[in-house]
Amino acid sequence: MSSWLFLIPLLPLVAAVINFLIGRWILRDSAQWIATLAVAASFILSIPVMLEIMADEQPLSQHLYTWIPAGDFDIPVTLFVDQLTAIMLLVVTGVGLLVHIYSIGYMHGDPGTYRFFSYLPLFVFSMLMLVMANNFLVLFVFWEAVGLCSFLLIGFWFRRRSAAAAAKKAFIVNRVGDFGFGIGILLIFVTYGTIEYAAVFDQVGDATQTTITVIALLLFTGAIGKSAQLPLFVWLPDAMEGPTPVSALIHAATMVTAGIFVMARAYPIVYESSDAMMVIAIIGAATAFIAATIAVTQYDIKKVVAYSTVSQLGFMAFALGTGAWIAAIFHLVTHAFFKGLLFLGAGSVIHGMHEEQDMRKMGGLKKYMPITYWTFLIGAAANAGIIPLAGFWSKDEIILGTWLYDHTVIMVVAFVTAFFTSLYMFRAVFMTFHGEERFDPEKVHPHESPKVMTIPLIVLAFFALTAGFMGFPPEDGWIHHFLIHSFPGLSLPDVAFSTIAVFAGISTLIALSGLYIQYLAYVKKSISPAGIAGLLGPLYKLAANRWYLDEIYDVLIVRPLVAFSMFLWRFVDAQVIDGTVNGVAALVTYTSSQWRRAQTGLIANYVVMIALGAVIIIGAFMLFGSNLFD
Amino acid sequence: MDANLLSSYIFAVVVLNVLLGLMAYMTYFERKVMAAMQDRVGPNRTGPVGLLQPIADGIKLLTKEDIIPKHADRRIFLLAPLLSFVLAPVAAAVIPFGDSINVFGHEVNLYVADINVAALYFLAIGSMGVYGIILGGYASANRYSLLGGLRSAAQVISYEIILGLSLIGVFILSGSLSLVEIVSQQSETLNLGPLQLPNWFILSQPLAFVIFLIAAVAETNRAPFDLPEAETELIGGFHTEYSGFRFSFFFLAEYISMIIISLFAATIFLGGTDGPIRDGVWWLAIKAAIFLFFYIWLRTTVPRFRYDQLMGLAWKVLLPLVLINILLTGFIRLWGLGML
Amino acid sequence: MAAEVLVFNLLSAVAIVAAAAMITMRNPIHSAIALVVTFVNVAAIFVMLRAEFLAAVQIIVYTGAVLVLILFVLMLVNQDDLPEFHGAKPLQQVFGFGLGIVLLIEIGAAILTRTVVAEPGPWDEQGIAQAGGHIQSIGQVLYSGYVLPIQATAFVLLLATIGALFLGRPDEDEEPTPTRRPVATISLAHTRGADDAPLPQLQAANVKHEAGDRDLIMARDADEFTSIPGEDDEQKERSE
Amino acid sequence: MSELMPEHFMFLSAALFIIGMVGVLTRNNVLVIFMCVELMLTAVNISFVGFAWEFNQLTGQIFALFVIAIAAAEAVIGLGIIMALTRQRDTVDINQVRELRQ
Repeated sequence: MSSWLFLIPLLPLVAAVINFLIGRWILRDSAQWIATLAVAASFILSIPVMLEIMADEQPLSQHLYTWIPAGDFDIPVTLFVDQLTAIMLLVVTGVGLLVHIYSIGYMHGDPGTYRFFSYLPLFVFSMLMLVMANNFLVLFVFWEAVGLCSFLLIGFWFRRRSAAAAAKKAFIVNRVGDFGFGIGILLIFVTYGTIEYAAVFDQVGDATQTTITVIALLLFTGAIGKSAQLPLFVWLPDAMEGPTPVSALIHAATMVTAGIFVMARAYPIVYESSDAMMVIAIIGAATAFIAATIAVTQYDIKKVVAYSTVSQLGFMAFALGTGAWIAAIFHLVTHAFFKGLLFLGAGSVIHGMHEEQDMRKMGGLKKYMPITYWTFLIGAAANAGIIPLAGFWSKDEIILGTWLYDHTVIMVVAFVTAFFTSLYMFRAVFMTFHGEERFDPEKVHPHESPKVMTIPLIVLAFFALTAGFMGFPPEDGWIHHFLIHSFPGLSLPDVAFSTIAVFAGISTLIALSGLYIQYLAYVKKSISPAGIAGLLGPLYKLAANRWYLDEIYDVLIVRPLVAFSMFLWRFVDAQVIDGTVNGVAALVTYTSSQWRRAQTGLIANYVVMIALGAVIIIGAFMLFGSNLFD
Repeated sequence: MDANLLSSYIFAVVVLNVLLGLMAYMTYFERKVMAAMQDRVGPNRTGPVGLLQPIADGIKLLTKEDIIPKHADRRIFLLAPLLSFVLAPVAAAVIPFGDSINVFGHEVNLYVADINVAALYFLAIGSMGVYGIILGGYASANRYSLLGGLRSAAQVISYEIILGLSLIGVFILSGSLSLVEIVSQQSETLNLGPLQLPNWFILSQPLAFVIFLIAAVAETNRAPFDLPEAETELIGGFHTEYSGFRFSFFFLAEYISMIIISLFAATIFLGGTDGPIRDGVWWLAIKAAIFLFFYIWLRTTVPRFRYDQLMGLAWKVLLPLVLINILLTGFIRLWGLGML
Repeated sequence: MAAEVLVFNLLSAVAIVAAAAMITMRNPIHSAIALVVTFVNVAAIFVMLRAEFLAAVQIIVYTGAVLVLILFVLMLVNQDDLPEFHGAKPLQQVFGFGLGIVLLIEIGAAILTRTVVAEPGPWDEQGIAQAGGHIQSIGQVLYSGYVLPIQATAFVLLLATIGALFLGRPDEDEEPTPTRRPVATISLAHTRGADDAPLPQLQAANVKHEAGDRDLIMARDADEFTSIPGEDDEQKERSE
Repeated sequence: MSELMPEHFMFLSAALFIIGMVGVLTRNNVLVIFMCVELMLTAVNISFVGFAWEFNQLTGQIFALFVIAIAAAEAVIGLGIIMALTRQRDTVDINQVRELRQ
């Protein structure tokens, strides 16, 4: 199988290139089929890879070519698949395939379809190469490539001003993180003299503790940007300007989890530094909590799901930080399913509501779009952690991890966040599908989406229901035994069933209480959400305004930067640089106007000068010896 | 001084004198042939059947008054015909008239010199021949002569390229520039199944041969390419102002050039002294005579080219053709050597 | 061998005298002839220096083509425009000769005081004979080590040809050569057009009486007494 | 002086080169200057060929060959320029051509 590995990323790339080159004139609508078939083929090819890994427990690798041969130092492009990568392969190609199919319906009639179906497989290609890289440089290249695809897809409707701005914001904010990530890779190279995973991991211990901490934190900087952690998560909610399938694939299931994936990939480095892990845990927990509080106050259905994503990514991050590595990846996988489902469901709602995203103008949609309702409900329940859905198992394991590894404060925060999770999820469900119809029936005629959109929903719902059993029984499931090979030196904790049961009970209780509160608030109307908001006063305002993060950035970063840029432009560029250039030019003009007098225009004079020069040079040569020109 | 060098000198003297004699009777031959073609009698008063006519002509020219125009550039006016006359027979030095014969116990080579670059030498001497014409035309201080000289310069330079390039195919096949070597290669036999052919280069290079023939006519300023001296336009061209023995020098030079280029063509393309029975110098003479006849034949039948047609023919027709010929020959040669 | 030196000296002397003559001759055509003499002698020296091929090329290219072209151009140029040699700029003369003498002293000193040391190559008489002759040996060296320079040279020649064509093209603002007028005959004996109708412009001064009945009409150009129906009308229209 | 020495051709080369240079410096006629340049090139060729002869090498001859080829190209262009010049300015006096000044 390893000789066919290259086909998995290659096929989407070929599809992307074909669609990009001839999609506009020749393929038109058939572009979508090329892209979908390519991703489907990749998915099908990924299955035997997974089976082989499961059977052999040995990583596969295929050397493609040497990208940078420079003396002793060379960068090979080698595909590398171990257990972690194999799971990521299936997630990326599987969710990718479903999103492609969904997009066929969602993007129907859009004039830029060919472009969309060029960017989307390009993203799949980049993401696959990212997870299959075997060294940090190739990883970084495709890390940037997925960023580029994200930029292109967020700004897909680039004529819309907000979409263009959101794309720029995502790109720029990500660059902040990538800067640190790049420096981290440089530091790895400087420290270990190589950037290949295996070689680096073999000699992790050779470096000082401080160096390892710095490397780990720099790598995490990249993850902060890509995986939308505090303080750089501001781009992700804005990224909802892109088409909804993009949000589902890139900003929920795959790309944003790349940060988590990289941290897991760099496990031998991160694991060496307890300080770094502590920082990661704190940032992750803070992200999870803040995003969850914001999510409760949002009215845009996609924004709710987006903040939910940020919150869940925070969960994964602090799982990494606390040491629950496998739980983080487990949550990554389940999250890919149910968050992809939620986004696609939200997209279906938006599609059915004629591009309406405000939940205040929805309500009672249950009877208009039953499939969407049920699948969305399953996704929401999975996200909220209702037993026995996928989210329950993974999230519960993360919280269990905080306790197992003695992070009590984070455990408390996690429970609170889980409560908020349940709150915002069911708030979204009830506001959208239950209660009175708040839309204008004259203008809006809600309808169920076509089959091509609902089938992916059903498939994802199936996985959201069942994917959790990969990790059953907790801490001892199939996924744990499978992934443990990717984390050498890690052992599965031996947890008593009673402990698990207690945590499961608390989790379930919290989730159900959130459900009940929202049921009272939005279905029974016995609690007034506005009243509670008024009661909380400034706290509510804080959350509703997204903790004023954008405003803080504006004051702290954007305005000084603008002022500094103005200074650079008005003074440094216009005065100093232009002045220097113009001054040099003026000087040259003056000098040459003087020297011009030497140019008589008489060829005879020039010839005399040439001859004179030759005579002088030969004379000097004769006088000072032949070593003059050595 | 070694004997070989001495025999070369002696042979050179012989060749030169034979050439001069031949040249004289070449004029007779030409006039007779033209007369026959134009349904006339031709010279028939001096001597039996007019055989003494060339000698009478010679005496007449030598005894005529030598006129130098008043505004002429005297030195060059005197130099130009000499230049033509001296350079013309020099090229004969490299033409092989046979292998060697035994005279009074000495081996005497039947060629003046076998130099490695014989063909190039021939072309070099040929290219010098234009000076006599162009300088003569210039020195006469006559517009017609000057125009003739200018035409001649352009014509000769153009056709020299064609002439040289047309030979390259032969050089590629023979692998040598030495005429002796080329002749000896042509005396081999080519077996094409039952057919036995002489390995003459006219058979392997027919296109080059035709082009060479055209270029040779132009190079010697003969009809239909006799534009330097076009009587109807230039009233005689570069030699308008020449008379007496100076004119005869130009005259002689032209005929010697014809003879030598005929010998050269016979050597390069028709196997030189190679013949079906008893190889020898007579075969060369017969072949050259055929060429000379062809010259006369052309003069009597083909009208003169217009000047732009002449240049167009060289640059737009013959040059591409000859380049194609070189390309094809090169490919075939490489293929024959197994390098393709 | 002394004879060799003698021949070399003789050839050199002729070459140098001819070269000196070239720069002192008033008439550029005489200069060109002197240069031909120099070049022919140089070619002969090339033969002495085992460069027969180069000698042939020297003759064919330099004397056979380049100098003929120069003569060609010299003859096209109006003789009255040729600048005089003497008396134009004495300073220039003095400076030129002075520089020449200084350079001669310098180079002479260099030749006499220094020796060139180099590794002798394989191409002596035997080596060349082994390769099959001068042409063969030159070909071997040329096409084994200098293929790229040959290509470059060929390219330069091509560019030069194109450049010369460009330089020699007729001026664009020049009137295009008029195509042949639709006149059928040029006759000195008849007024053209209608034979019987006399042409109005015909003056008595233009007509010469010849022997017999025929009159000669003296025309300054071929179209003077020719009326071309269509064209005359056009001209009239234009003037109106 | 019993044998042909390198000094022979070196002096010949130098003499021709210097004569050519003096010609370039003293003559006014563009065409004569052009001929002088050709003479200088030939002088250099003599050196090339002479050294090739002295050291039993062929490289010198090959360089001379290239010089001749480039000289041919130069002649073509140079004469073209001179023809264009005479057509425009009706002169071949080098001192009449002062376009390079501006």
